[in-house]
Amino acid sequence: MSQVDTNPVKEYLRMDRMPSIWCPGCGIGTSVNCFARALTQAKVDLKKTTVVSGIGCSGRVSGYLELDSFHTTHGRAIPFATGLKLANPELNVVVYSGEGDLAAIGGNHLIHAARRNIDLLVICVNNFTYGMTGGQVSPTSPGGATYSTAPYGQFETPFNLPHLADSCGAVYVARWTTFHVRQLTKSIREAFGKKGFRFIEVISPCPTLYQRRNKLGDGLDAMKFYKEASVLKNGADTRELDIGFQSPIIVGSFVNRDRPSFIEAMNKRFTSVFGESYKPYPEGPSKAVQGC
Amino acid sequence: MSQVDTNPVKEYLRMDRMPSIWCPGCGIGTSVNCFARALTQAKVDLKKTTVVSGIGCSGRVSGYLELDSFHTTHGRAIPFATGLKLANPELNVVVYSGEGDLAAIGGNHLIHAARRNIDLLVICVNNFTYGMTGGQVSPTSPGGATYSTAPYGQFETPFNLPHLADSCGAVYVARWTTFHVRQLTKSIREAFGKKGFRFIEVISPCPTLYQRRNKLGDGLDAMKFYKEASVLKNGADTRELDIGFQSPIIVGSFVNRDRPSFIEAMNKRFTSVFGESYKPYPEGPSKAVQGC
Amino acid sequence: MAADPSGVLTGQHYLDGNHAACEGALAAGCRFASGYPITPSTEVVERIAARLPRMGGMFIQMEDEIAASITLQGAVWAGKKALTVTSGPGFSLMMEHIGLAAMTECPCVYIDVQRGGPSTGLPTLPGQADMMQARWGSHGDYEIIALCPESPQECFSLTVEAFNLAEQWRVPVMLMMDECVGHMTERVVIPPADQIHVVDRRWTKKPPGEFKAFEPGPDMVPDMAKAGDGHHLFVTGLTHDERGYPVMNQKAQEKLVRRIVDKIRLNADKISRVEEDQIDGAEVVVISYGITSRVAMRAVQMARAKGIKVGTMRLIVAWPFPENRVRELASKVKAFVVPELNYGQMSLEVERVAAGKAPTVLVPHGGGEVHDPEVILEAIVQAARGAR
Amino acid sequence: MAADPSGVLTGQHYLDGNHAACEGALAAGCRFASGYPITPSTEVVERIAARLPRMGGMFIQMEDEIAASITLQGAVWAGKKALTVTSGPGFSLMMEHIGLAAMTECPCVYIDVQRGGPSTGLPTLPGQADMMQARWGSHGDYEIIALCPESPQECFSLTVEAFNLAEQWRVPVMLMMDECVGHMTERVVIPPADQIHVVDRRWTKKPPGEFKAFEPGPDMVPDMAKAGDGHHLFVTGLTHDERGYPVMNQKAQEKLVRRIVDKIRLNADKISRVEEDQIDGAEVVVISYGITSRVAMRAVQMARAKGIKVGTMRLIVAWPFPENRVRELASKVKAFVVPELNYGQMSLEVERVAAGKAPTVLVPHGGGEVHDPEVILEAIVQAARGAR
Amino acid sequence: MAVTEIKFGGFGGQGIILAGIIVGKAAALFDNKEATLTQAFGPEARGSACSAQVVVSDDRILYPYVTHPSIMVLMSQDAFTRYAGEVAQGGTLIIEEDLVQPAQIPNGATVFKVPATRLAEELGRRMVLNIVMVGFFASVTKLLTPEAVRKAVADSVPRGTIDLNLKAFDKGFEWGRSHPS
Amino acid sequence: MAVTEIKFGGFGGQGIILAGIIVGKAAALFDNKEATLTQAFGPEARGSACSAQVVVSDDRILYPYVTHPSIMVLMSQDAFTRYAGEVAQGGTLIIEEDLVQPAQIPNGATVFKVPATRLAEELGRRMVLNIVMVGFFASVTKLLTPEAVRKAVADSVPRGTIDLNLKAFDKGFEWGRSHPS
Amino acid sequence: MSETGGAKKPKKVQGIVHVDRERCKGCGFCVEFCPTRALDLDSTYNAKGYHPPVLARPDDCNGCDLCGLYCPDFSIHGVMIKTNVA
Amino acid sequence: MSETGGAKKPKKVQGIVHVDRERCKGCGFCVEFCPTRALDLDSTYNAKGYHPPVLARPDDCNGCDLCGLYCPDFSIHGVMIKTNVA
Ligand SMILES: Cc1ncc(C[n+]2csc(CCOP(=O)(O)OP(=O)(O)O)c2C)c(N)n1
Ligand SMILES: Cc1ncc(C[n+]2csc(CCOP(=O)(O)OP(=O)(O)O)c2C)c(N)n1
Ligand code: SF4
Ligand code: SF4
Ligand code: SF4
Ligand code: SF4
Ligand code: SF4
Ligand code: SF4
Ligand SMILES: [Mg+2]
Ligand SMILES: [Mg+2]
Repeated sequence: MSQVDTNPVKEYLRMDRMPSIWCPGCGIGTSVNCFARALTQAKVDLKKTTVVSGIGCSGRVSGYLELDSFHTTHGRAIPFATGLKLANPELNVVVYSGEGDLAAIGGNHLIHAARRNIDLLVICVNNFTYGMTGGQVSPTSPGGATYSTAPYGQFETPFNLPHLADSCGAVYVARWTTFHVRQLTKSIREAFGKKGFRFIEVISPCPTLYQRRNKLGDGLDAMKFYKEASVLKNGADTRELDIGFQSPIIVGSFVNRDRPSFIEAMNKRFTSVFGESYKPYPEGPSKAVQGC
Repeated sequence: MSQVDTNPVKEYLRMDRMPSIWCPGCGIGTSVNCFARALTQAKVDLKKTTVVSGIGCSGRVSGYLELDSFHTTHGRAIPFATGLKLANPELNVVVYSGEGDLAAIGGNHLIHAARRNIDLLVICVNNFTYGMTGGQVSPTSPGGATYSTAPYGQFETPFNLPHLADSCGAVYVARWTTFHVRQLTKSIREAFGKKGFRFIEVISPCPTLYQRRNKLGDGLDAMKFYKEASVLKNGADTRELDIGFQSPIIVGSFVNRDRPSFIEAMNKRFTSVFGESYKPYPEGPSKAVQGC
Repeated sequence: MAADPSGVLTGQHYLDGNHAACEGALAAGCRFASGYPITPSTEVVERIAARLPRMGGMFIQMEDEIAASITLQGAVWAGKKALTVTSGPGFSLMMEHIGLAAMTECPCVYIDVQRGGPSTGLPTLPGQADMMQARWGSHGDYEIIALCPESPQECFSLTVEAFNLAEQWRVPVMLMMDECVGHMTERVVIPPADQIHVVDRRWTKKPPGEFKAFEPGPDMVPDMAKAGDGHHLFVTGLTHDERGYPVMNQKAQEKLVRRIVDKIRLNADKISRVEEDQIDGAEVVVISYGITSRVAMRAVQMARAKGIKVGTMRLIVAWPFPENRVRELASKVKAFVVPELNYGQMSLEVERVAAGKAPTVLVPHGGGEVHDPEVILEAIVQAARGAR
Repeated sequence: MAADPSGVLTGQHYLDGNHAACEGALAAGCRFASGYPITPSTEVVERIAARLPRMGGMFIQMEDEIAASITLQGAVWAGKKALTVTSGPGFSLMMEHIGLAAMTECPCVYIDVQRGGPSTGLPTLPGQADMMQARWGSHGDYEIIALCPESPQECFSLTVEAFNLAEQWRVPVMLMMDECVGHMTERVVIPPADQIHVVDRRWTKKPPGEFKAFEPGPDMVPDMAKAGDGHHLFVTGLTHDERGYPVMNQKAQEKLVRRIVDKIRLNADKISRVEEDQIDGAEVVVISYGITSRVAMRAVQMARAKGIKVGTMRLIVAWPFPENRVRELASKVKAFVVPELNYGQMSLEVERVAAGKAPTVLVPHGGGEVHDPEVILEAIVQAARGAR
Repeated sequence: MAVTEIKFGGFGGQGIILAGIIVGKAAALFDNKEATLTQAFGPEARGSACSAQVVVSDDRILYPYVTHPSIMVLMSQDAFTRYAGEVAQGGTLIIEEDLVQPAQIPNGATVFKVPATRLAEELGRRMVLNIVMVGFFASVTKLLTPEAVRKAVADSVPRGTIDLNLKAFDKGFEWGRSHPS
Repeated sequence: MAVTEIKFGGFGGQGIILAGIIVGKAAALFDNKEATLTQAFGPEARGSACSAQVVVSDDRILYPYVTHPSIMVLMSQDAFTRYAGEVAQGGTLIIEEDLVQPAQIPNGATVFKVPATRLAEELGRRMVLNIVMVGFFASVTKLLTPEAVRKAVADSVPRGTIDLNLKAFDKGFEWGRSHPS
Repeated sequence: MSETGGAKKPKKVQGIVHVDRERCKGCGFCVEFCPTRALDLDSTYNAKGYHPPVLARPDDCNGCDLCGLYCPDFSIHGVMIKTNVA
Repeated sequence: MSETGGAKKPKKVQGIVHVDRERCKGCGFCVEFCPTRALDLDSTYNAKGYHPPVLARPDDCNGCDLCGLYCPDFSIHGVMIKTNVA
């Protein structure tokens, strides 16, 4: 045991900003830990890797990563990231944000970016609530759970996010919980190895608001629950991934397909129109990053 | 032959505003014609029926119907209609607008209203372009077609709208073209007979911009093409409904399921929480309209 | 009209401004709310979400502020009184629909609990820098009414007032709170329902066929009807005639937009509301609003203790700006001192209206806290000295 | 710096203002555009969509204006010069991101081709009623620069200027066109690339580790770097320190937001640009901008023919407002006449700055057409008479 | 010459705006004049009456609008009904003779007639009727040099159609020479 | 009595704000005084230091902020370090004795100590430590009548927990009586 | 007609159309999709310059109103009239 | 050790953990998910009032760093150390 900071993720983080604002037992940090390790394992070029977040507790991730970090506006990480990526395809652009950010206010950008197959890796921390603003209902909130804006229990049908991303054409879709640290790390690595719109949902505890309000204990209780309740089904039909209140959670890597990214499709089109004389727009690396 | 206006749809339309702004051969009017006839056939209460549009050529529909007509802002017909419906569930609320309005700028509202199963009938006129603003590319534009903002041909993957609506939980999903006047009329009637989020896509010519720019002739040529190219597949898997440039168009009624509408789910929830003492929120008629 | 007792929590309460605003809305008859969470405004809808279901009302948390800011307008046209609540970033997203409400003369209430800006700024800390945005944030010419409560009690009463003004003038009304007032807890006295004055919608008495939804009455404001009553309304954000039909020319524009602007401008003296203290004979008048007026009052008391003749004017209604009154004072006083939690917004109006007759001394503050009263005092002292 | 010849269509062209603005952008080095169609601005992106692919640029039509208004900021941080284009309703939707650009000091250009408002208004007809919105439309305190071209030629040259000012001051710049200028076709002379002055980004020369993205230079503006260069930038809309790290307190707020505001306010005289004609000895000065300045000129000529001494001031840069110059004139002239296609926007600034030294006569117009020059003439005549 | 105000009117699809652009461009780029074109624009105009207004001047044009056109080119009955009354006293009215039946000639204007549609059809492309009209305009008004207008035609039409359009121009020009008013 | 400024400090989760609300409510609703509560708010405060400020007065409170609290209730070491220095000269410092080790007492303040957490644990619910503290506060400061504060407690806690909380109040109050400073 | 034996002659369903010539935009939908091809576009123009339909073969019209259902400008509709065909 | 015959004793994988006590928020993830259950939460508090983990059973730690992977506050990690077990 030692106090010397030899932490292997140290170089990926802005350690001068620690401790993070995240509450004890919050899962966001664990997901970041996995992400940082995937960066090492996949040997990505840290100079060329950039992280974009919207606003939310999860949206603070970009600011803790020692990369080019963009903390934008609520819901708009994807279109900002689209600008970064299309303006410089050499960049490996990751969007890291919460489910409220990406699927409530940001839902339109999510579906259009997936449709266009913009070359982005989207990591969506789904804690079933708006953490940052104090525990309101979110579009993934399971039926029956209570929230500050749904004090008598949520009754809307929630989104099944992997299905939504799949339906709109994402080339890689996976779901893990923060209990699945190894699988999540591997999945991020796998996603780094692909080009196009990639979506990873990370189910994560928000003990301060979701678990506490719903009498589900603390972060550790949530983690134990994930351990028990998770069902691994790689390749599962994404239509079958609904999550109910404390119901089993199907995890796995569900979609892995190939289709031309936005820029690839554009270059193909323009080459067919202009012929030889067209100088193709740079497409960036053939996969998001090298080395995995 | 006679000049006397005994037109059966007359009473459904604001005839003092005719002729419409629509171009010769535009299909929007034909769809309205079908809608008006469905109103008669379904014996809907015209006093309680209201039409909400966004902005666009198709968005002008609300203003030609002799109903309570709301011509709102671009992309926001669905949330406006949500307010109308939730504030007075007795109303039979129809959203009638273009695919740019509903699926580009309005995409987020579309997916969330479908998810929540707000009791609305959405009629989406899909002419593969932004007509009102002069023929720009839209999120359903087929690959290879040219547009004022895609002068070298569209290269993005377009949305398959029935699939999107289905994936988000719409209870009724159909697609027709303006050639299918009888089927479309019947489909609208059928949709009137259901409660919840219902989505009908109407493929329609925009001769002035889409057909002309793509050298596809005029409105009549488009109609003839629809006649030839349409393939009827009721109940088809919505994942298989992509439309390519001048490719076959699968039409039919694809989804017909039942799940509690937003208000029904709310009442159920609140009753379970408050018990007897809860006075249920009015749910409106048990189907969108009576009599069909 | 008296308030509907079902929404009135008569009695003494210890509430913060956000919760008090919620009670004000319910007392005013608001039975529909659409929202999207944002700090520091969230408590308003949180309380509404808890309160409405038991009184036959409806709250929906929408997917974003754009939706929230138009869903309430749908509800209004269905006959309900409705509100939405937000803070700076969400307020910016609502701008298109505030213009729609102005153009369609949709009576509704927008609450903005101001925090530190611009952009994400200081989400949990106070600001007063959305005041010009409230007036000018949407494109085109229009007018709105904006109110500034200084306490939880006023959050209650001015929310009632906001609904009343909205109905009276068929205009979107902004309740411009600030984080301090929103999160400050004080005694709030809610009177019995029959002592709360509530303005009902200006329901038309005309039958379908005769009624025109945009035909102005003598006060320039049209009567109203709701969807489902057989009037076959036509409501559009396009320039329109009295029936609501689009008319695409300059004449229709002049007629409509001029009226939309003038119904507020020409009635400004009726709408305007200020609270004045020791104005008579004052050398310096401190003009302020919201939390700042309470902070300024401490400075004013210190200044008075020094023998300076200071009056105060508190903008209860900030928009329309009390032009006539300020103009009148400008000839009487030696200077205006305007402390605000921004780098100069309402002070520009003071300066404009004062027209050089009295200098306007801005006491700017970037927000994130309130002013140090000493700084305001210093400005008062300087102004009084400079003026002598 | 000279322009990159690949984007410069040197020669004489017969172009409308929208197309000319596109050429201005390309000449200025803009190689990224995000857009969402809206009348009457669409031709700008239509031309860009046709031009960019052959010059290594990227145009993307986004799903809405909200996306369009932030996608370009992503592109700027990736190192490109970028713009987006819209009209009133879309401009309203962009307000949140204009605040973000101001707060993150992201140099970029927003074009607003003004039409009749509010709301959907008169989509195909002119207006000038987004002028205050350009200045105040986003929440919180911030400053922007706004330019008003009066002709296609100026649509070209001021678009170049807009990019230059954006880079110079790290600020979002608004090109406030109007439908008339956007859809008017005239000769546009595009000079050779080496005669077009282009301001390059203020690239830092510091190595990673030393560079701070928000550390101001002597002119209050920080140098910049782009993503991918190893600086590990931290860019946030939260209140931040010089490294870009969020700091949630009043001190950081005062330091940052004060600078963001002051870098424009204190440099206003450097940024400001007006065109004056026969000001010396003028009794009346007509202040106008955009298409209205050309319409007004006809009235001015008529007035001069009547022997009235009228000078003109055309606001090429509308924001920051030329306070000092107008203040100076106010003591010299007998009145200002301000015709605008709105019910009073820039005229309020004139009135404020004139501080009662000279009256400000607004010649309002609801939009949908331009003024009848006779009406402006009448105002000039009255102003000159009243003044005597 | 001081300022000449010209108005083109017709219905959507006749190429009215392009005709205006060609005239403006001829003046501004190839004839050393100033020329400003403004247009009635927008979806409301779709299919119905539509107009282009050109101001040609030797000096810088301040006021860009047409108030009393001294030359008016009208290509539909509707346009005639709407606009003809605006023609300046003693101005010039140029009409498509098969599409416009002038009930009466306003303001003592001189009328020139050309069957532009028919002439265009003779060339095999009805679409070029506007260019025929431009040729006729050039020939009867003599406002601009024929060379300038021809250049402007070539500069304004799609590449593959230049020859056809120049033929259309010539045909209209010729008609003007052989059929004076 | 003119104006009393009170500050409560501790860490998130200790119920600091509720303690402030109870005191403010007791004054404003049950003791015929004016009381304004303001709070340090927001996600940045989560888990870290957190405070509530109450101004109690006989007259209308204009300036609602606390600058030199004459009473300070501190429930964590962190809060002590941060805030203790603000206490008014000769003011009152109330501390949770197991959580706060005061190195030195600033401004000649009088110190009152209570093992609120331990007392709460004795009642079986650690959570009520803030109410114990409120009881102690009422007993040692005598600023408000115990009845008013008791009522405010009952009025501010979840229905099912009223008894427990009143017990906690009493326990704190009692401790104050038996353990004066 | 003989009272016995011979099959009853079918009652021919006969129709007519109403056309609002001025509102028509000449799209030709009615003509094209009339199941009996009873309509033609007129050779004359309406005031807006379009060719409205005419019932060129009145005998063929059965009043099915499909033309009316197709018409995007609400300017034609067919009605059945009762005719006894001897 | 004899040169012939006897099976080689397996090299035991030995590990240690590094803990940044002050950054820890005491969530307990590391303790719970350590595969060998080598950790406990300390009974003492850190300055923020949390109980950081301690390597209670050092022999059981194999340095697998799973604790490190779970830690949301980057305040623990395990490393392998080479130990020859005689
Ligand atoms: C335009 C706008 N609207 C609302 C907010 C307030 N807001 C901040 S974060 C957030 C939701 C966060 O939820 P989620 O994305 O799930 O992230 P979490 O905090 O749960 O990780 C909201 C509504 C904002 N900052 N901007
Ligand atoms: C906020 C906003 N953005 C853009 C526009 C411009 N606009 C009007 S209609 C339209 C698109 C219409 O396309 P679609 O919905 O497909 O209808 P269509 O005209 O094709 O029937 C656009 C972009 C607008 N009015 N408001
Ligand atoms: S509020 Fe929830 S999501 Fe936010 S940091 Fe705390 S535990 Fe995590
Ligand atoms: S532009 Fe297209 S969609 Fe619009 S009316 Fe004309 S044909 Fe129809
Ligand atoms: S009514 Fe039927 S048969 Fe008669 S013209 Fe119309 S479509 Fe043809
Ligand atoms: S369908 Fe209607 S608009 Fe078209 S030609 Fe027939 S009558 Fe005319
Ligand atoms: S390194 Fe592995 S074995 Fe050691 S404490 Fe951590 S998790 Fe347990
Ligand atoms: S996982 Fe990290 S934060 Fe949690 S107890 Fe272990 S060391 Fe502390
Ligand atoms: Mg969340
Ligand atoms: Mg469309």
